[in-house]
Amino acid sequence: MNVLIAIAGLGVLVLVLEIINLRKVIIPLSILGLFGVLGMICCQMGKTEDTFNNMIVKDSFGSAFSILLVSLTILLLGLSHEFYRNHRTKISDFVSIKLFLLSGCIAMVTFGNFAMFFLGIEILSIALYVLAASERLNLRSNEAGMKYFLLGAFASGILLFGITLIYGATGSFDLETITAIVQSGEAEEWLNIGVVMIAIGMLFKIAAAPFHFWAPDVYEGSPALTTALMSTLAKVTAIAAFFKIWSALSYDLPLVTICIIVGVAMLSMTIGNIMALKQANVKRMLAFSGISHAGFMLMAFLNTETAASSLFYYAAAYATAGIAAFAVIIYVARDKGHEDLALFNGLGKTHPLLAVILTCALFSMAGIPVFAGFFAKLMLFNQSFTGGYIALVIVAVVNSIISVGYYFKLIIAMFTNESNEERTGKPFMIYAVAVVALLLNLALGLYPNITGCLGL
Amino acid sequence: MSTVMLLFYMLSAVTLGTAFLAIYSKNPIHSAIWLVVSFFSIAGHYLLLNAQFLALVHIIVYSGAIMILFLFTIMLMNLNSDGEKKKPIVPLVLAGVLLVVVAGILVTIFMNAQPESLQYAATGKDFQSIKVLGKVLLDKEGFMVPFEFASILLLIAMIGAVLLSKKENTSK
Amino acid sequence: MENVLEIIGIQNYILLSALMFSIGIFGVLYRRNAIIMFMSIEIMLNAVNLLLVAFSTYHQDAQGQVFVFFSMAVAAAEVAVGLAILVSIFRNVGSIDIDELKNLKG
Amino acid sequence: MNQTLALILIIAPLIGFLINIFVGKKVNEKLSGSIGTLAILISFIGTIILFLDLNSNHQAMTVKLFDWIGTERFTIAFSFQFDELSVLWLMFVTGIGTLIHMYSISYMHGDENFHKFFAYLNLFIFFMITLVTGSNLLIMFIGWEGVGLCSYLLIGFWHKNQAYNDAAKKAFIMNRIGDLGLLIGIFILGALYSTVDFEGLKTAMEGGEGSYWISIAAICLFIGACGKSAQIPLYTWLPDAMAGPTPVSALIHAATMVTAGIFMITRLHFLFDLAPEVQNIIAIVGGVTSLVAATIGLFQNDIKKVLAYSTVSQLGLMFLALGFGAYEIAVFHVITHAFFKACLFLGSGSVIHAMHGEQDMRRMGGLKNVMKITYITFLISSLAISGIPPFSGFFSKDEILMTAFHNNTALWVIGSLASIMTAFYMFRLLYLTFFNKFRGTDEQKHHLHESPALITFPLIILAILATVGGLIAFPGKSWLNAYLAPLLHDGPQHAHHLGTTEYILMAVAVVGGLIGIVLAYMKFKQKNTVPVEDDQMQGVAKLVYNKYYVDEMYDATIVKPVNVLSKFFRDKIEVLLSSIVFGFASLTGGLGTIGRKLQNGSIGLYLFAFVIGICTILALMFIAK
Amino acid sequence: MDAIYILGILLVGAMLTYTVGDKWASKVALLFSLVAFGFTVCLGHCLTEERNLIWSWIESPSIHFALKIDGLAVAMLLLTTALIPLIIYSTFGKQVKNAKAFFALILLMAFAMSGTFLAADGILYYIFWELSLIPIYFIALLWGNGDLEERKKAVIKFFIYTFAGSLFMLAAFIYLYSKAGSLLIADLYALDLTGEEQCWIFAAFFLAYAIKIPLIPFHTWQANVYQKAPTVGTMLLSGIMLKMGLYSVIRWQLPIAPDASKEWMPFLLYLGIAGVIYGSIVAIRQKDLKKLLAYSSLAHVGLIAAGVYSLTFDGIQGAVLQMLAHGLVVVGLFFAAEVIHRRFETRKIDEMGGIRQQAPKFTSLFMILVLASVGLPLTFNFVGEFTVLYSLSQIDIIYAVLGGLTIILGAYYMLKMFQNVMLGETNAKPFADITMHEGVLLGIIAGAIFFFGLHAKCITDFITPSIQNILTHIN
Repeated sequence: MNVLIAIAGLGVLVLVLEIINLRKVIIPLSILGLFGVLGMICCQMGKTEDTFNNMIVKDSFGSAFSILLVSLTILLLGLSHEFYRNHRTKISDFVSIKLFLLSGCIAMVTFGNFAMFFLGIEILSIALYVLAASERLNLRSNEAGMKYFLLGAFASGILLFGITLIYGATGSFDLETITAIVQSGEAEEWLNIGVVMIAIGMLFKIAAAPFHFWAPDVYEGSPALTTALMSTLAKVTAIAAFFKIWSALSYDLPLVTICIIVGVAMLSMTIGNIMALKQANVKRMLAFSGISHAGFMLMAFLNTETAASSLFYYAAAYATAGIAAFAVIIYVARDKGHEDLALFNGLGKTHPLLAVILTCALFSMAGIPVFAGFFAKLMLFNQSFTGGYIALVIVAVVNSIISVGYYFKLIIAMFTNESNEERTGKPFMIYAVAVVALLLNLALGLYPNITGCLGL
Repeated sequence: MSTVMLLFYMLSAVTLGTAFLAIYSKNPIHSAIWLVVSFFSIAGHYLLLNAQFLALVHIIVYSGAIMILFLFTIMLMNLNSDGEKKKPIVPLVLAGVLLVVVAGILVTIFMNAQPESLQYAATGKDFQSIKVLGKVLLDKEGFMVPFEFASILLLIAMIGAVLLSKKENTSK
Repeated sequence: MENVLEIIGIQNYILLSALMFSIGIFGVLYRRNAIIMFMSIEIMLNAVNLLLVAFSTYHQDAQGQVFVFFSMAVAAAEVAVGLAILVSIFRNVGSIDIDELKNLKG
Repeated sequence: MNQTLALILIIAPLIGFLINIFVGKKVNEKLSGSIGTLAILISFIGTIILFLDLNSNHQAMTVKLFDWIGTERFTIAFSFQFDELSVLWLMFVTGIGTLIHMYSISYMHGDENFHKFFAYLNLFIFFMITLVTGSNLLIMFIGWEGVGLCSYLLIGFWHKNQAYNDAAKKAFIMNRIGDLGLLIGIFILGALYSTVDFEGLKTAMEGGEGSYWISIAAICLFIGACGKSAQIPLYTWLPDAMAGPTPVSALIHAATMVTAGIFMITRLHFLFDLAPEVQNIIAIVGGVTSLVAATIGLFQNDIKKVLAYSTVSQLGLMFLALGFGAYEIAVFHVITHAFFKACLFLGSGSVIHAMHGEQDMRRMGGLKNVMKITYITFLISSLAISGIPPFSGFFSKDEILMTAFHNNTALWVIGSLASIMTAFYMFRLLYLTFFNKFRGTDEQKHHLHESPALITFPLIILAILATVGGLIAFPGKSWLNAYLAPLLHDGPQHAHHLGTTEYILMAVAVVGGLIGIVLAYMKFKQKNTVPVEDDQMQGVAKLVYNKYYVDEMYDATIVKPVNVLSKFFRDKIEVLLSSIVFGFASLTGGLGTIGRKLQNGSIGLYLFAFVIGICTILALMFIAK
Repeated sequence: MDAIYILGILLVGAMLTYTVGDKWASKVALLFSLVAFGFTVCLGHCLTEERNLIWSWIESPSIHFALKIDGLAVAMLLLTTALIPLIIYSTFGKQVKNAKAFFALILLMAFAMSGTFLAADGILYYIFWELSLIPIYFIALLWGNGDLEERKKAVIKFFIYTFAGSLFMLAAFIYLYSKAGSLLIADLYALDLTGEEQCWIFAAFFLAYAIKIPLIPFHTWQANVYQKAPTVGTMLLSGIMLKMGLYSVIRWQLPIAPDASKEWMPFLLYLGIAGVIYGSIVAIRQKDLKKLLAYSSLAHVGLIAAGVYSLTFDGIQGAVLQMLAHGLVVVGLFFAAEVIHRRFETRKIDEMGGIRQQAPKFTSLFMILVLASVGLPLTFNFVGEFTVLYSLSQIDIIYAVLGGLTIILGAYYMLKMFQNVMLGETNAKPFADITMHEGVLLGIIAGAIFFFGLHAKCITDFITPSIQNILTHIN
């Protein structure tokens, strides 16, 4: 609860700072503030506090994901200064939206009541609609915003329908109560329909096939930082919230659910990877890669009792790698108006460090050891094997192979092609964020026990 | 058939009919007006269910605020029926088929999912007076946190709307 | 006043709501005018609201109606942002036909 | 003391090789050649000492250095064995080796790679010693392959000429075919007896029964022998090997290396004794080879080619003897053949030297007057090879034919025919080269001269040996048989009682040889016929001159198909395999392209997909239960 | 002297090499690789019995940092650390662009490969296995030669192909983990799998190894990558990396799925031998020297694989010997190709010739390598080849006969190549005889070939216990 207040307060503070003309301190202060929040979460782990009618629950799952989300936001804010250097007047809006968005995310991973979940996801969505469309003179940005909005609102309707049905079946919005009713088997039959509808809504949010169509277009059209945010923060939040709901409510689903989850996972991986192969726009490519990663993460849903830590680990690995990659992309594509592969030509010669960072990030996404992405996949595969989903693992393995194809296309472009772009300036923050994100990723890779430390 | 049922069926017919017309009308302004009618009929449902406060709020928010926003936008853009191109037949057919399919599926699964006992136990408890609603909404043991949280939602919508429409001062 | 649900039955409300929801979906699929699509989404949300109220009565519980407030707030916020996006598109493209928006693809 | 001596005699040529290869270039020819010759001479002297020792007390000696290869069931030691057979072989290997080294000093004079020539020759001797003295099959195999290598190096010694290189390559590869057989034979023996030591094998096999696997092993080993000793079907490399300098032909391709097959079979006589059907094969192959080679020899015009086919033919005779289990007779012929064939080759070398590299007999003639010593030694050797008493060839060849007669008349006829032809073509060669008028260019004529002493001295020595060499196994009182008895005692005794039949056979052989000589005399001395040029040849002559087109046949049936196959694999199969792999990539890529068309940017389509997805999931979950 | 130090030295060496800058990179790299070699020699010298080092790394899933130090591993380690200095040394006297990265990558690769040979935990092993792929990928891509587009294609094919194979191995490991609850090699050996499980595990491993080794028909990446990669990369690939696959078969595949191995043995033997024949025949008509050597490599590893899959003591021992020998020789041969390339600026065999006349020293050394490659007795290769063929003949003589064709075909294509490259009329282009660096390198290799050709026993004695140990697990 305190965390939410702190973050929302920070957002308001940012708006106030703009009013009193302290624009320069907005980003440093909000980063500092978020570090404070991070400290707060860590300090409060294990302590109890007022839950306000069980609206916000404190559990290890929520804390772990909160830490991850706040850290990601810190990194994203670190990129903001450079990214919005031509939009100084709007910086407070951007920063405060991001902070509010973070509060929505935190609400989503720590909710105890569907009202909080619904508001959280709407905050997240609306903030994203705004951010996606935030380059108001850029038609691509507008289009991205519009597409995201239309499909997102549609998905929200379905989600809401699902929540309503659950309410109808159980008479409560409280997750614990609902879980208790579900486990006691007293719920009405609408419950499962509701759960499925929520699942569909969440599948949309994590961009799993066949609800993934928005992702590439939106990722491509949105400003790069927003894309980074969507593919890391938003995706992690959505998958975490989805998992939370799923693990609470999926006791009573028919057996075919497993087939559907497996099918969606396979479809997402395959579509994501195959489509990514032929992309020329890096953001779009990463969007498809994100779709396939969503498919991988869905593997965790087959085994909800034990998969929380794997999911967290996967999400963390994916997000840190994603931020590192996007930091480089933001630098490379700034002021270019597009993110074509050709922009990356010769990066290995002109900016070796950035090229290496991007390479490592892509390695992590491809699941090459010693980066965290490898262990993440390892854990998921391991659980799927234990659960007996061998076909899924095989499809996942085949997909990992395909994914190498497009990741390496980018790597090759960086290291072999001749540079045709002039780039000046080596913005410190971008380097810092990229390096930190990558180091986090590596640390996760070399010390995968981290999930245990967070109590997962 | 009792009066209530009759009322329910009439209201339902109006709701569905106007909703359909709102979608089907070529002229956006007509659509908006049909939608207003639909909202009013929903408010009628609320009243039928004895949720007076909600009915009122519904009319204020939807018909009063949201629809005005719609109309305002439509007029701002000066859209009329000519604005939309002649619709090709294929999407209509496809959409129609999907309408049937979706409705069919939803109806089927809800028919299948009928609770065994449709016994509705009216306890006579007051659960939807303004007083009770206020308690549930604003009490610390109620929905206070989401209520406050909704303010962030509205704040973000506001900032967003401003951000999207504000002309930028390019000079730093 | 007696509770009308005893007469009407929750099933009817569910079906009404489902049908209305379907009409909303139909609208979204059928129309290419963004504003009408917004309206369709509003219809979907309203269908759900109606269902919430019905369930609220069914359970004799105020939470459902309280949730409708949140739903309305969300709808309002969505519409505000959506229309803002729409306006900026209209300014750039001069149309709100979503078939005009096909720059991002592949 | 003897152990040290043995080591020295083994190592000396190797040291000679190392010195020559590393510092040979820096010192002058004389020194380089002397070092090479000296190294072999040391070996020769060592061998003589060992031989004398052995001849008196028949004490075989084994020198073990270290364990070399270990397998699960047995360990192969790096060790050498000095018994009657190996020392005997060493005698003429190092002896003739010394002479030929000496000869080469003069013959190779002025060659830019003079030092390398001696290095290679030394290396060859080293490997030959290894081959002969190896105490187990694998050590022998080292020498076996090693001499093949040296043969390769020396045939292709004039490496600028790719035809020579081809010949060298051909020799090596043909040999390798045999080597594979040998290796397989070794495997089988190793598997059967868990040892590849000659002693061990002998102990294990003596008194044993033949078996299927023993026969297979014997066949495989015989294939090895065919490769090395140029028997059908692996004989074609030997004539080509004449591309090498003549001393090489004399040393490697006449006197020593090519007899390795005979050595090996003699070494393993206990094995072959257990496989009579293989012995039959050996005899037949030997006989046929001797005849075929002899017929080809009839029509050759290159002086060295004639000698080469004659070598193949003589080797065939030796195998004929081996096939009848007459090992000591084969060994006897090996020795006499070494003498007269080395002499012949060196003599031809002397001629070629004088002719400045000309090898075509049609361009020679009348050299008798200019090259007295060469002519005389050549004549003696020719008489020896033609089996005219009292020259050495008479005794050995006669023994072989006698054995053949006692065992298989058909083969005796074949052998006799081959002998007659031998006599004919040898004297054809002699007459064409040394008699009548000189047919070369004026310039050649101007430079004609007798070769220097370093060349003639070995010729004389060898001619003497070719004359008297037959005495070592004089019929009825064979020293050789006695010498080899401890080794071969279990084999059948082939010391023929000299009865009437034997004398008649002897007479037949001699008459046959004389007929050949007379025919040659009539045709080439009296009528002064000169063989026609290559392009005018017709009919049988052309067929035989072209060696029955065996090379071409091999080329068409083996080399060409392999090459075509290689090309096919390279251009088709590789591409196909590659395209299968790339096919997956193209497939996924193609799917990606199709998928991109599907993702057409239309929100309507996305929504349709969305709704269809919802419908599918709901239907699957709640309707299609 | 613990193996972990060797890994440490190589890793630290890689980092230091990168930091010291282009000028000193090669020297620092050489120094570190030599130190690593020295340590390995000490390790081998002190090795009396098999040792296991196990540290816990990840608790869930339970993964250990476990190393197994036995004769076999140390032999392979020795090969690695011995070849790495040679490979680094081979670049001396030649400008390398961006040298610090280049040499750092070489050491990194050495680190990964050493780790692969030592690792005794499935995942750790897999990590090293994958890790070794990355440096070679960059080495081939960035420092390679030939047309860039084709190179990219070849290299990426190589990467994806090998990666694909190894992912199936990973899947197999995960499956094993779900069975055994640990991936320590001892636990995996002790695992009692059903026949069907073994078949699947075996197949998954096989895919990884068949691509890496490579066995036909999984070899299509090989020739192209060998051709496109810089010589150093080719040496690393052919000298050491191929052996990773073969080693892994001995260490992991056979003992974990022994019944499946036995069941598939004839098929695998034929496959290996088919590789021998196919590789040899394709090599005959190659126009590119490096490609020819690549196919010769294919043929040789086919024979080695046949030895390994023969499941006999002799076969495995011979295979190990042959691995070491082939590693040495192939490095030498590729270096010889590089020497020619430095002077002629071509790899086309047609455009060579007449080198012997101008460069007798080089010719002699090259000849030795060629002869070793065709397995002439007294060379190291012969020992291995003999033992392998012998083991094949124990199973069925037909294997030995077919496998033995390598003796003939190998001689054919190698001598043909030698003839076309080195002999003949003097080439119009000048060919300076080898420099000191080149001579020393080739000399060392030639010396090693002969030394071990005579004293292979010292290696066999060394590896025998570990092979016997593995064989007891197989049977």
